[in-house]
Formats: sequence, structure tokens, C-alpha cells
Amino acid sequence: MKLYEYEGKELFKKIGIPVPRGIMVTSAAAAGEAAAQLGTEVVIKSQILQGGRGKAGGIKFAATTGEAREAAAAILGSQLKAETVSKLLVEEKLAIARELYLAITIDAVKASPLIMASAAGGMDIEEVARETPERIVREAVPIFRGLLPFQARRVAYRLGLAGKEASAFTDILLKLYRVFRFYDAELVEINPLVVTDDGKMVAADAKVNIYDGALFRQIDFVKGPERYDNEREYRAARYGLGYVKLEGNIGVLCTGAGLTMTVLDLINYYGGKPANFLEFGGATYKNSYYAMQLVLEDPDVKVILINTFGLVARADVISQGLAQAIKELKPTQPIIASIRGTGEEEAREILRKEVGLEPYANVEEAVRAAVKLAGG
Amino acid sequence: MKLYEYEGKELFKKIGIPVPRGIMVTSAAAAGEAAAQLGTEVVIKSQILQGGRGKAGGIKFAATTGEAREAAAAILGSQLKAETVSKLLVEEKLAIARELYLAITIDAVKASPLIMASAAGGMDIEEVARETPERIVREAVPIFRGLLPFQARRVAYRLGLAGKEASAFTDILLKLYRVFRFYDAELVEINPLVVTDDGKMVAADAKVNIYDGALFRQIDFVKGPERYDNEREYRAARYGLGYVKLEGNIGVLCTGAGLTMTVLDLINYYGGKPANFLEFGGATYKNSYYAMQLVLEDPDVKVILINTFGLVARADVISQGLAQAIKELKPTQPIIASIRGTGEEEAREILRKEVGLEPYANVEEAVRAAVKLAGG
Amino acid sequence: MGILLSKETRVVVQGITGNEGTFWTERMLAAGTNIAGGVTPGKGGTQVHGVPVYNTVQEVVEKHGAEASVIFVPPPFAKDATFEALEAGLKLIVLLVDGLPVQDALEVRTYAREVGAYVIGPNNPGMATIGEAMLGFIPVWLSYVYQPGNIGVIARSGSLINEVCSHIVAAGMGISTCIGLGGDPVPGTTLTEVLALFQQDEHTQGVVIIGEVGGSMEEDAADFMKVGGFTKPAVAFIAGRSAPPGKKMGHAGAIMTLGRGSVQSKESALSAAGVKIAQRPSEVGRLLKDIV
Amino acid sequence: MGILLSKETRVVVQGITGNEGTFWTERMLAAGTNIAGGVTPGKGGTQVHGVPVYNTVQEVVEKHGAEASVIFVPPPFAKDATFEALEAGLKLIVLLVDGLPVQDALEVRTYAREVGAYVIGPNNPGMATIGEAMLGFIPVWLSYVYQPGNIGVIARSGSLINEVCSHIVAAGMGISTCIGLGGDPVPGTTLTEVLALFQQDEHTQGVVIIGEVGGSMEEDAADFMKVGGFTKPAVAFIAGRSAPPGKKMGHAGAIMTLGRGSVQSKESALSAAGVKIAQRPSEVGRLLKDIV
Repeated sequence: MKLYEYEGKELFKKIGIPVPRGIMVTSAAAAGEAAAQLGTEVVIKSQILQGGRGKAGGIKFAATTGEAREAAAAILGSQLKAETVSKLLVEEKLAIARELYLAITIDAVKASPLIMASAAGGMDIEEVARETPERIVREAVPIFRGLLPFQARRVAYRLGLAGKEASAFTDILLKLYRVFRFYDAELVEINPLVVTDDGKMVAADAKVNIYDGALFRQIDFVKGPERYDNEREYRAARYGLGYVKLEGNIGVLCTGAGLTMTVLDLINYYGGKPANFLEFGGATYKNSYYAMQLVLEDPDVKVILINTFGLVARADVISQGLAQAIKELKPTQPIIASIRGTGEEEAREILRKEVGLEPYANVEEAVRAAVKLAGG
Repeated sequence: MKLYEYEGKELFKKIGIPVPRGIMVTSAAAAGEAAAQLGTEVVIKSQILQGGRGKAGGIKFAATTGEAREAAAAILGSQLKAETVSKLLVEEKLAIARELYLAITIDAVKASPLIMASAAGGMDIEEVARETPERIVREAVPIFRGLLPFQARRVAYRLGLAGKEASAFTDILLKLYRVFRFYDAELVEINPLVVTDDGKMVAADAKVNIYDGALFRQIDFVKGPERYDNEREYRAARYGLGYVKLEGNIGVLCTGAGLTMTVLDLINYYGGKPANFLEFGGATYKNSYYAMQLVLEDPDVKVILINTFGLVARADVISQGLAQAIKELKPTQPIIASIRGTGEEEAREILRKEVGLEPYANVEEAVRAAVKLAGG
Repeated sequence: MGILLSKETRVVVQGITGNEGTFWTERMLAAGTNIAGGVTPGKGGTQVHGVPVYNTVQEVVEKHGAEASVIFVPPPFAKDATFEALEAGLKLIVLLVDGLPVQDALEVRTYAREVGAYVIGPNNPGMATIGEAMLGFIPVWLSYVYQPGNIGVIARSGSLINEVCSHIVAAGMGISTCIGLGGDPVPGTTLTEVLALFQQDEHTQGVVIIGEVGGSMEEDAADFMKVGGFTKPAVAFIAGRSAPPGKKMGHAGAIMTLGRGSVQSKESALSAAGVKIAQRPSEVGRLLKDIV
Repeated sequence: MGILLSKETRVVVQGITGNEGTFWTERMLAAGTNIAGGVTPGKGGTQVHGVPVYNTVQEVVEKHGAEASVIFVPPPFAKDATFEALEAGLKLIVLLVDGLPVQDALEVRTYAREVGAYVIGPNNPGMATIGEAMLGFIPVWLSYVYQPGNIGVIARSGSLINEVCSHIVAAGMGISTCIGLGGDPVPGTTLTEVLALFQQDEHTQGVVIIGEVGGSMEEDAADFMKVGGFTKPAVAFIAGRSAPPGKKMGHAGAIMTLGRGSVQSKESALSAAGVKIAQRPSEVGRLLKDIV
């Protein structure tokens, strides 16, 4: 679950990481008031979850309250990176001397939290990483022992920092690690970490991604509909289903991420186009009813293609849900299905008897049939 | 630093370890009111830092508010285990079915926190440990990984607990470990951990000892004069000196715990009696002035015996403090000194020139001379 | 025959009294798995399909001996259960749980390495040595999918194991051990580690790698092959060529992967290391026949 | 000659720019100690008595090589400094600090064991191999106290090292290595571990153990001798026969020690293991002469 910048900065403030003075607003009038209250030149930042908002025009500067109101009015309600902007963070404009980069994420290979930092922060950090990887300092943190001050200092020195800057950076990094651990983050990132003209170090941005699989114990965070690209994806997630809308016309229902991706690959291979990604494997197989419902909501869908080869997802249970959905929702589109795995005999029996569906012998046959029906 | 029972129970309550309903009071009238407020039979417990208060009469039961007032009046102001009782904890009387024992302390050999628990809790736990050591369950906790639920459960099962009792015990133990770690304790102990007639588990007592060397970061706790046996020991501690009043008449000033103990042993060996233990080694050698002041306050002191053989405690610096103290405080008692170690030449020079003191060649000679002068 | 798991391996089932634990215990027993005991705290003294249930893993080890565990407990308790098994000395843990917090996964993998054990998973379908034993959800009783043989199978995604194995069997070959590593970001055991085990197993003549977009396990495995760590014939199928792009993790994601992680990067790394690449699952059987 | 520390050992001084660090660096250099570099975060690039100062231990190791460290930093930073030294690969750390939180000491000792290093201390006077090198506060320049020789000296309390060593020298003998283990509840290195090192050191012909009331290190060492772990001649002096009784730690203290910890218990355990017991420090020399 991605946090908005203003939410991340609240966590930072609570733990003592310096952030700019700022106020979150939802209207142009409030943006003007916030600018007046801050009493300085301000920056007005659209609160969206995707990166790249700066280049897309989602950040504006304002020297007066009037300018702040205007800038806010221009951004609010606009579409940025497929998100509708409804919240703005109005912040004091920093006098930026230099921009650093600092992140903690997870190194799957070393199985440890990984600190990445660079003296060359800002919007071009990915280019820095590609062109001059030696300018990215990396430190793996032993998970049980945790981040100790000496290791945080070492990062500071490796960035070429000294004196008060090294101390301020060390302090921020130690606190950022506590945010990372305490909130079950998969990513915390400050870009840029600004050194101001008067030598202070301030987190000018805040990215905090809570690992979705830890939300059960991170009870301060609820992943509501605003965190999804659209309402259907949100609803899918509530049923435990992974759903992504795509451009084609073959409605896909599959168990397991790997098989689902393979089915999409095969559809493309045979010249068709999938209407969606939809995975209902794992412990959520009972939700095959909801899966069918979601796919049928999409008006682009011309053919429904079901592929399962379940392990924990038992074919018989899946088929019960599907049969129920077909009986109740009465889809007009043709349905192609290949249902295999644990309980496959009973599953075929259910589909045949209850809804007259004759499953295909394997995935590729099913895909070829669906592509043909969809006009591919 | 030992916490009083009521302070320990406040920590327990905060973290969710069940404790009896109770009110801390400092007067008999308040004890009566507390009993009325609790509305049950109560137990009135003197708040002192030494153990064994039950057998010494420091715990009384009361069925009415009148009885509570009387009991409180009888205990308040009395001397218990060399402490004057000024605080009482008035608690609901528990209906005790069984008493368990639970403690976490430090195993110096294994270098780990050590859980000790027994189904045979209560006042005779030490006898249980001596007679039937197998009835004490011990579990060492790996310090980096910490206490995990499975290990806490294992302690519960090894105690013979089952069902809800095992769950309640596991929960209490996990929380007690957090108290232990979070507050830098060298000991947390619940004795008895009561199982009530209605099957609940309640911490009927609470012992929490914060490690003195961690008080610099445990800023919620201040070791005030009430935690010392007397005002002089408190003052000594403020100067960083270890002082204990003894029964004899030879005032002892030494550097280092080992040498100080050895000097006491030698005084006894040669038939004398030390008036005190006083150690001013380590980083506190500059306080030799205060050390002399403390010893001179004791009217029992007939001879002053100074022994140093310093390492980090430099003999010259010590001697400057001693010379200053002698010049200002003008002791009437004879002074015997053996001053050696780093800077010993300068030290002898200082004592000779400034206060006309001729140091002895070694510890044993000095001790023998002091014992002789003290009339031993 | 195969790696890590045989019919001799004595297994603990953690969470045996839950719905899933009970259902799959019956299947695992039917598959030949040598289940020494089950564990559910508080349920000690009962039985599940004739398997004695204890309160702690340590009790099973003391009473019956055990080398492996398969864990059917929900996410909040999964780390604890895994540590319990590792601390009791078990050297193979199949951690099926879907939804383990990633930082718990870091601790699990780190501790497993410290004590020299293999944790397979989390979020995986389990593993099986065909004809001997099964831990987890692998439907080894589907005879058109699973036949004993000398091909090792390693999958990141569980759902493709059945699909690919059915093509191996259709091509007239069989499987020694198949392992699902799991789809989570931090697997307890990596592709490279399993390849090292298959390299040592005399019975295994070749392997099939079922990879997918994301992460760098396939590229790391290719590096391992290039230095001679794995030298047997291998076929790979990598899923996800047309997967919707993942939601980007700040700049950090891009900095960390630096060109690894795509299907193309994986296929070319493996290909350069001598692995035959299947474009579709159905090609696996033919490619395998050519080289084993 | 001696154990752990020789004139070849390259040493890092952590906290070198503080008052204590600077004062004792001069003494250590005068004692022959091979100081490779000093460390004080933020003071890199300066010098102390000609010793170059760096920001991190790692830099000293990279630029000069180092095997040991002596730490002069205050309690709040002592654990961090020790972990820095251990993580940089140093195998001998003398941790002088008085006032290390006991739970930090648990972590320090545990990590030191994990990486196979010796942490001497905390709250100790340091150590010296006489005539070669000194780490800490040992006044090796007092010639009536310290002369090179073949007696190993191990003390829990620093203040008795000088006293006892002066009696060894007065008896015409000399010292190989003397080590102060420190007076804190959880020492980084135990008496038993040092005895094992002295057992291996051909140069050391006998040892003097300076113990004190409390804890069970002396009894543990006696157990170690009984199983043949240490077989050289030994004399012990145990202080604290008439010490005021310690403030009792609840019932836990009594349960944990169970009859160990008194001077009598230590003397009889060591005596039963063949160690000669001195009643006063001045007896150590004579007893030693009888057996070495």
C-alpha cells in the first residue's frame, strides 16, 4: 500500500525526520489560506501515488496567496498519471543547495534491508544509477541486529558528507530505518533529501510503501478505494482477487499468477488480445463467483476464457462457484474453459451437468478456441 | 534501580499484564477510602524495596474500611527491613487457586536473558529451587531474535499448563519480556503469578530492577534518595562513589572494588573492623575529595586508611583531591595511606609536601598500622 | 531419489488440526509421506487421520524423530511456526502460507541460513519427490501430470507446475523432485540453491526451470551455471512476456534491478548459460527430449 | 610470547581524540603498542601523537591493516563502537567502558561469539603482554610491578592486578600476559576462555587467577580444569570474604546461583581442581614459586 506524500511526511515528523512546514488541502481557497499561514513562497504538490508528477505538471510554485489559489485551482481535479488530483500539499519553498537520494528497500538476494543513497539525488537519479552506478552507495543491514549508528555514519562518509551534514544524515537514516521496520515497509524513499542554503537537511519528498501482506498487523493503515486505479480493482482486491484491466476483448479467469501470465502470453502468441488480468488462485478459490462477476462487468469482453490447473485451488470448488455465477448472471458471451488439477473429475461433472459446459483438454486448445471466437 | 511494587505494576498495566485493581496511598485515611472505592476485601502492602516483607509483617488483610485504616496506620511509619514505610498499595484481595513463579533475569554464562518459571510459586520458591530444581523451568532467550511465541508457549507447557491458562501465561510472558528489554531491566519477577478461583491469571506482585548502568537512557526513571539505605549512600552515588556503612572504626578509602574488598578482608585478617566500604576507582578518581568528606562524616571512624594502586585512577590526581580535603576538612584522626600506580612518584610528592603525609610501602603494612592505631 | 525429501523423511505437520491442515494431511499420507506427528498448540493429545498431535514441534522430535515440517498456519503465526521448526533442528521446512509479511520473510530466510536449513516458500504449492512423498498441495495422484523419473522441476509460480509437468509426462519422461519456490518477493530458498542440490543428485538427469517476470533469480541462476555450479541439461519457460507492468517502487525499484527482471533479460541470460528456452509450456517436453 | 596481543598486533584506538583516548595513546605507544590508526567519527584527517585519525574503523583496516582495537568511548556509544570493530573483522577488542548497559553487554558478547572474536571487558583496565604491548590502563612502566616472564595473570577486578603482579615480581618471577576481565555482570570474555588460551601458549608456565565474590566464573573455570581443559600450575586469590552482602535480586538471584558465588564456594572448587589458594595477595609469590 503506497502512502501519499503527506501521509509519509506525517510518519517522518512523528519520528523526528525534518520535513518542510506544510499543510494538506483539498480546495483552491484552502491552498491560498495555507500559503498565507506559511508566510513564505510555497510549492503546491499534487498528492498522487504514481511517480513522475513533477514532469507531468503536478508541482507548481507560488509567490503569493493569489498565485497559490490559482495554481491549486489548475491542478485540483485534473488527471495526472491516470489519477484524479483531489489533495494538495502546500509547503514552504526550500532554498535548495544540493539534493541527495536516500532509500531503504528489500534485497531479495541478500535477504536483508538494503540502504541505497547517493549524493546525486533528484529527478535524474535513475540515470545516475545507469550511467555511474558507483555513485549509488549500497549497504545491506543485518536483519536481526538492525541498523547501528556506525553503519549509518559509514553511508554518510561514503557519500562524501562531513561535519554537521554527516551527523544530520546519520540521524535521518537511523530514523528512516525505524520507519521501515516499524511500519512493515517494502520501500521508504526520500528523493530529494535536500541540503538547504543554510546547511539544514530536509526530506522534501516522502515515499512509504507498506507491504500489503503486512496490513493485517499495520492496523493504522487501511487500503481504501483511492489506492486502486479504479473501483473494479478495489472490489477485486476485497475478494482477494488480482485484477488489472487491459485493452483487449478476451475475458480471462485463471488460478495462479504464473498460469495467468502464461495464458496472456499464449493469447498474444496466437494473435488475440486479453481484456484483463484476473488471478483467483491460492486461498481465494472460493471466490470464483466474484471473479466471473468482475469479468462480466467489462463491456469489452467478447469471449470468456477460464483456465485452472489448481493445487490448493481445488477444481471442484472452483467449478461450483463458476456454475453458480453462470446460472445467476447468465452471460451472453461464449465460455471456453480448461479446468484441471485437484478434483478435476468432479469439476468437469459439475460444469457439464449444471451449466452444460464441456471443458477443453488443455490450456493451449482453450486459448486457440477463445482467440478464434474473439475474432483474432 | 529497584522499582517499588506499585511502580512495577504501572508498567505491567501499561503493557497489558493483568494486575489486581489497586490504589497507592500514603495515609491511613486514604487507605480507608481506597478500600471503600475498591469495594471488596483488600490487602494492604507496604511498599519497600527489600524482599521478605510478608514474613516481616508488612502485608495485612482487611475486610472493612475501618480495618483497612487500622492496618494502614499500623504499618505506615514503621521500620521494615531497615526501611521506613511511607507508601502502601491497597489492592483487591484475590481469590487464589494456585501460585506460579515467573522471572526474567540475565544469565551471565550463556550471555542471554533467562526465563525462570515454576508451577510452585509463592514465598517458598527458593526452597523449591534448592530441594527440587527440576521444578524450575529455565529457557534462555537468544538476544538478537528475541522471545517468540513458540518459546513462551513451551515454557507454559513445561509448567504443565493447558488451555486458557497456557494462553494467558504465554501472553504474560511475552509482555514481560518486552518490559525486560524495553526498560533495560536486569530482573523482572512476578511472584506469585496467581491463578484465581475463576481461572484468571494475575500478577499479584511485581519486581522490576532497572540496571543502574542504563539509567542514562531510561530517562523516565530517576534514582532518588529513597532508593538508598541512607542519605550518605545516596550522596556517595551522586559523586559516583560506592559507599556502604559498616560496623567498625577504620574509615576505608580505596580505588577499585577488588582492592577495596581485599583491604576489608585484610583488616579482618589482622583483627580490625572497617567502618565502611568506599570505592572511588574507575572514572571517578577526581572525587577523592568527596570520598574523604564522606568518611569523615562518620563519627565511628578512629583511623583513616587510604589504599590505591590505580590504573585509570591516576595516583597524582587522587592525591591532589586528598590533599585538598585534608587541608580544608582538617581531620583529627590519624591517616594511613598507601598510594601507588600511575603517577605514584608525583602523588607521594604531593602528599608529603602539601599535608606532610608519608605513604606506606604497601597495602598490608598500611592495614596493619591502621588496625594497630584503631586499637585492634 | 530426488532431493531433500524421500519416503524416509519424517515430517511434522504444523497447523494439522485446521481445515487445510486436516484436508491435505490425508492427501500427503496417501502420497506416501512419512508423517511423524502433527502440531497445534493446545490440541496436544488428539489425533488427525491417525497422526498423533502435540503442542510443540520439539515434542514430535523427541518422541518420534523428524527431519522436515510442512506448515499450514495463517500469516500472523507463520514466522513463529517456522522459527519453532528451525529451532527444533528440522532442516526442511515447507512454508505454504500466502501473505507472510516480507520482513518476516527476511528473518525466516536469515535464520534458516544461520542454521543450515532449507525453507521452501512462502506462498508456494509445496514440493514432492514423485512416488515417494509430498509436502503441500501437489496433486501427485494425477497420473497424466506426475510420473516418477529423472527430471527435476523448479517453479516460482505454483500454478505452472501442473501445466509444465503434464507436458514432461506427455513426452514420455518423468519427474524426480518438483519444488515450488513461491511467488513472494523474498523466497526462503532460491533457484540457484535448488540447482546446486539437483547437481549433486545422481538420479536427476536434467531440470526444467519455470520462471517468471520480476526479480533476478533466473539471472542469478544463469551466473551460477556460467561458473560451473550447475552443468546438467536444462530447459526453461519464463512467463509474463505480456504481463501488465508492475507498479513501480519509487526510483528504488529501478535502481536496484538495473536491467534485470524482464522476460527477455532472463531468457537471454539463461540461453547464454546453455539453457534451452521454451516459448510455450507445450514445447518443454520436446526440448527436454532433445537434450536428456 | 603471551596470548592475544604481541608487539606485531596492529591496533585501532577508538575514541582517540577524547581526553582519555589521547592520554592513554601516548602511554600505549610508549609501552610498544603497534597502533595502526585512531578513530573518531568526524575527526578523520587529524593526528594524535603522530597516529593518523579516521572516521571509521573500516578505513583503518583498509589503509593500514589491523587485528585489534581498544575502545575509549562513553557508555551510550560503546556498543556501537564495539560492533563497528567486530564488523570490520577485528578479533581482539578491549572495551574499557565503565557503565555499559547490561543488555548491550549481552549483544556484544553474543556477536563476538558469532564472529569468533574476543571482547575483553567492559569495565576493565585492559591487558598487556609485558615487554611487547599494552591496551588500556595497565601501568607496565612500573618496573616493580611488571616484568616480562612466564606467568599469565587473569583478574576480574582491575585494581588487584597491580597489587598481585607486584608480588609476583617481588618473588623474582615475571608476567607473560595479564588480562583484566572487568567487573560487570556479563563479561565479554570469561576466565575459562582465557585459561584455554594460556593452556595453548607455550611461553606461559603457570597462571594466577584473581577472582572475587559473586558470579560463577571461578567455579566454571574449576569445572573446566577438572575435565582437563587447563592443566598448568595455578594460584588463585579470591577477594570479598568480608564484603557487605549484595542487594538481593528478588528470588531470581538465589535460584540462579544456587550455592555458587561465595568466596568459600570459589576457593573450594578451585582447590579441588588443584589450584593453590592464597589468603592474602602477598602469599601469591611464594605459592607460585612452589609450583612453577
